[in-house]
Amino acid sequence: MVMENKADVVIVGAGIIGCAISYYLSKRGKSVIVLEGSDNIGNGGSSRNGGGVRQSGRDPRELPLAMYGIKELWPTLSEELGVNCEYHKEGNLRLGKTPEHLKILQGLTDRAVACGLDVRMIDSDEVKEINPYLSDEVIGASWCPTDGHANPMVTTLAFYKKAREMGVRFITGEKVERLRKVKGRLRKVYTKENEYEGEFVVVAAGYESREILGTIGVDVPMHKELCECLVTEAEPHMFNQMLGTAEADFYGHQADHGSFVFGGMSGLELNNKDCGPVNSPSNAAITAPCICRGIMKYFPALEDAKIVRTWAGYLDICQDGVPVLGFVDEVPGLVVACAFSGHGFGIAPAVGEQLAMLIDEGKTAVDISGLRYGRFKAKI
Amino acid sequence: MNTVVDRSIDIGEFIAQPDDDMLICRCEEITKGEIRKAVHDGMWTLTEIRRYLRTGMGLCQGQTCSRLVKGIVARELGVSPAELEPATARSPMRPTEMRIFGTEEV
Amino acid sequence: MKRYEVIIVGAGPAGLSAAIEAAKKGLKVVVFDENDKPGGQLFKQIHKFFGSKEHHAKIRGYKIGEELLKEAGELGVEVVLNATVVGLYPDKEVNVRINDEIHHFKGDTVIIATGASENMVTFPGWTLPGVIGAGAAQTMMNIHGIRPGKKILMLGSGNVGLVVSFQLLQAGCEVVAIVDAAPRIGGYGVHASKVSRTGVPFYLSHTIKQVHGEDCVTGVTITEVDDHFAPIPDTEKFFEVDTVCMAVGLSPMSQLLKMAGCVMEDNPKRGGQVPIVDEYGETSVSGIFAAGDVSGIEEASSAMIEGKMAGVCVAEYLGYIDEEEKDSLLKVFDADLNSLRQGMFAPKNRGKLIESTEEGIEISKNLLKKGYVKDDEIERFPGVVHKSGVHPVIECTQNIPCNPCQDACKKGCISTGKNITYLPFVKDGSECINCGMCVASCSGQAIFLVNEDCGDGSATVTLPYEFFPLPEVGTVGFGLSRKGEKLCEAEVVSVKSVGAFDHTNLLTMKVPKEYAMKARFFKCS
Amino acid sequence: MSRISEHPILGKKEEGREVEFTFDGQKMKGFENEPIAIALKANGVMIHRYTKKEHKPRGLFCAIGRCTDCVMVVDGKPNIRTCVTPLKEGMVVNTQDGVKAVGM
Repeated sequence: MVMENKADVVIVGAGIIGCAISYYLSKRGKSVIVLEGSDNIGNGGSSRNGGGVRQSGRDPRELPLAMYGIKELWPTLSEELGVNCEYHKEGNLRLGKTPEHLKILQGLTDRAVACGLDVRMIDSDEVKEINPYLSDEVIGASWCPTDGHANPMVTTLAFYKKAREMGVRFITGEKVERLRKVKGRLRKVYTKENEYEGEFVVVAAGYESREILGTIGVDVPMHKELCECLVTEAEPHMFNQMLGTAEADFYGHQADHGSFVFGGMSGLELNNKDCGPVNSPSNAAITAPCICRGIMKYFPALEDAKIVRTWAGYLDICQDGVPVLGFVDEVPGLVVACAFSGHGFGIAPAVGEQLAMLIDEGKTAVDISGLRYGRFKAKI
Repeated sequence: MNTVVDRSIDIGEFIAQPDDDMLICRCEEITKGEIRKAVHDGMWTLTEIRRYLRTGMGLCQGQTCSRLVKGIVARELGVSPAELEPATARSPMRPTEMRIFGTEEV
Repeated sequence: MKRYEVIIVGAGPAGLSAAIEAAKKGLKVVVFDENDKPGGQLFKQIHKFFGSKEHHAKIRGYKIGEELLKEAGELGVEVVLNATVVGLYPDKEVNVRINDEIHHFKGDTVIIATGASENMVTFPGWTLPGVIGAGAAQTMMNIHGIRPGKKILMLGSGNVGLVVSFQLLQAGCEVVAIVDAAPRIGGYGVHASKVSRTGVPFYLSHTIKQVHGEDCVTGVTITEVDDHFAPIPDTEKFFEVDTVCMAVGLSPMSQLLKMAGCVMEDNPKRGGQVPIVDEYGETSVSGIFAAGDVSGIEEASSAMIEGKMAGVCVAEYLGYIDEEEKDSLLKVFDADLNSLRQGMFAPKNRGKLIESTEEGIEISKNLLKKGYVKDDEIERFPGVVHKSGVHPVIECTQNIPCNPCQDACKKGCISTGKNITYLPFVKDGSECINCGMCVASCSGQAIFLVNEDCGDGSATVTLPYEFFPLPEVGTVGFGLSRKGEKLCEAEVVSVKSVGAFDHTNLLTMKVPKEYAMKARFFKCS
Repeated sequence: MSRISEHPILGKKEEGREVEFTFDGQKMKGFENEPIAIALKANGVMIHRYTKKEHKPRGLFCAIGRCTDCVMVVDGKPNIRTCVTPLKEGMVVNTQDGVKAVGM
């Protein structure tokens, strides 16, 4: 049987963004084909990140999406998708140990407050009250009580599972090589063996979006950076907050399973040797030990927690640190959702829902105009 | 491997089997039935199964169960186990205390 | 960062052999092993190895381990124990946990010789305390000196299952049965026979239906299976046991190679996930080699040769020897490896039903199904002859690459012919002096010295005996058949234990002469 | 007694110093530097832990530090592989329940 390779929307990339868009489109009655270059759903950043569902520390341009998602979508997501995404909305602590740290945190806090976010600076006593396991050296933190975390691997696969049940056609191992306009509109997507056609084509392929978009003359200024995570054995339950530090030594949380998931970098990433393919980069030998030292500075109680696994993933870092989302005026039919710069997971449901709306209705409920493709200009 | 797989191909309904309650992943206590069900939920690769269910993500990192899980998934999909790519090997190869992992002699 | 010319991971037979060969050529070698003792699984192998002299035949595994360690030490190989390699990173960077630190090393070359891990099968109750791997049983009794249990059922009739069953008996445990879902015994017939003659029953085409117990194992029910491994109703058998031991195969422990980005394949013939290597073990990543079980499950004997090959290749890779020297060395190792890979258990014959020997003699079906050759079948094999006076009876009925028996006899009575796998026979006109060296040197414990007629209505049978307590001369007990059934009264008339026998005691029993060709074990009454 | 006093091939084993340790509050004896699991086995202990989800008993399985089924709480630290951790004088060994010591 030859399947019709046509749908209302063809999505390139089955990460959490592609899966979420496909689910919300399908809810709106659209037919969708999702093409994934690797063999696994959610193989890039979607399954390699630290699971933060944060608003604090966000750029004002993407903050509305983050706030919208946490208010409207995350609380009922597990129920909606029929899979426990392990979502916890129990706050984010960004920790500081020096006056310089507090200065950084104060700056972040001031900007967020200006955007209407409930975030404030707290002193060491209050930090200890929220999380008694932290080092006595912590002198303060920024505290956003409505932030939280979820399980990124499960959430990605939950979107996939639900979308698949609703009839979205997912094809893995189908690497997109070229996009093509037909009669004034981007319609066609070519892989090595096959071609696909849609009224809209969404490119949500992480860093690889750049090469794919290049085939239609669109360039998103981004680079890739290797970030690494580690996970410990299950430990007795300690806390439910998401954690970070002023100096970004590490970030992470304790999962429902009991294990701690922490991410971080060595500081050498920008010029580090290429660690291999986008879908299975190897760890750098020095990074996980560095993350461990970062954690122990704040969490001496975890020094005996045993690490069972480490992994690496590429961030698709945009020139200005926020994603590129939405229509590209010069190429009708094209929708871009990439360059999430390492904070795409938390906003993924909102991005999925809003881009589905954009495709269906031509407009969004949340203002994403600051994230449009055409924003990049020379400095002078 | 990168072979084109259409995830909407019909692999049949999930039919309960008498040994579905057999424990397969000893560390994370995942049963055969849960693994079979996950395949019908669309998890067709060992990597997806592992991320969805946590099989092989416990203390032993799949030393004991990876071969068993592979067999179950292959049977459910009607393919040979050799066709299924095993999940990636991750360091550290043995559980290692954070205190030790963070103490380096370069 | 500290750099070595070659870093070897795993101090088992392959790793140590590689280290020795590389060090001989002048390389600076380090071997890391996560265990507190080197030798890998060799120190658990207390049986005598098969093969020929070059393969350390008739030497017990743990002694081979001692020899390898001594040689490596003399050559200046640095063996670092309690050193867990936690990762193999780009640029051949090896992270090793030593004591409470992670050490970073680089290797110009890396040889991965991490061996294998045990496979498991599932059945209700398989997670109960008391269900253990065969490797665990070996570790407990042969390394730590403790019995895994009192009454044990063994699942798996491959060489591991058979050898470990025998070791359990030696440790003083009771083995209630050896069970395998396959229709035929997977390991060497001689290994099966030495277990069988002590009275352990074999249940082929059987599987475990359930292991019983609340807190730990109290019993096990097995059931017969049909050709499709489906249980046959009403064939259940119950055994009261405290331990169930699983010996259902091994898988290469190749995770480090996968992490290093070596191209891997799933190859059932090699036992699972293995690196794709050239004929001398180099992987797709230049300078990373694999040797031993990690690149395909075989025997310790072949692992040692593969290790030597990798050692020589590394020496050439780093310019210590030229290509010509490498090729001439590899040619010798190739020949050794080939001679090991002969016979009916060769890798190429895995899974095949072989019905007759290379000499054209029909294989004993009972041996494959029940673990022993029947009285009426044994006569057709060339080692079984009848003569007056004491003479060897060689109950070796399958073609395996092994020939210590022919070297053992100073009188030249025994020969395997031109091929190492041929069945040994007793030469015409040869004169047995009853020295017993053939009995003690047979790794399969398949040689007996028999005097079929002592002139007083009795016969004597001398058999290898590796159990405690050792019966004393004058002890009266029973002669057991090849199946382990009581045949007749028997009296111990001689017990010989000399250094050259290497712990294989020679027990001679006197039996009524009609049992001369039937009684093959002695049991105290 | 499950210790093999004399083995037909390996002879008599050289044991370390006899040391005392406690298992779930009970005093026991073993040999210094042998794996904790072996000392427990010699004392007849089969159950090392109860699992987190199903609360099922587990014990020694692979005996070489791979399967991690034999983990216990040793000197207050959970998930210690008792089959490869050497016994020391005065060690406090507890049956593990999920990720904690039983009764904690």
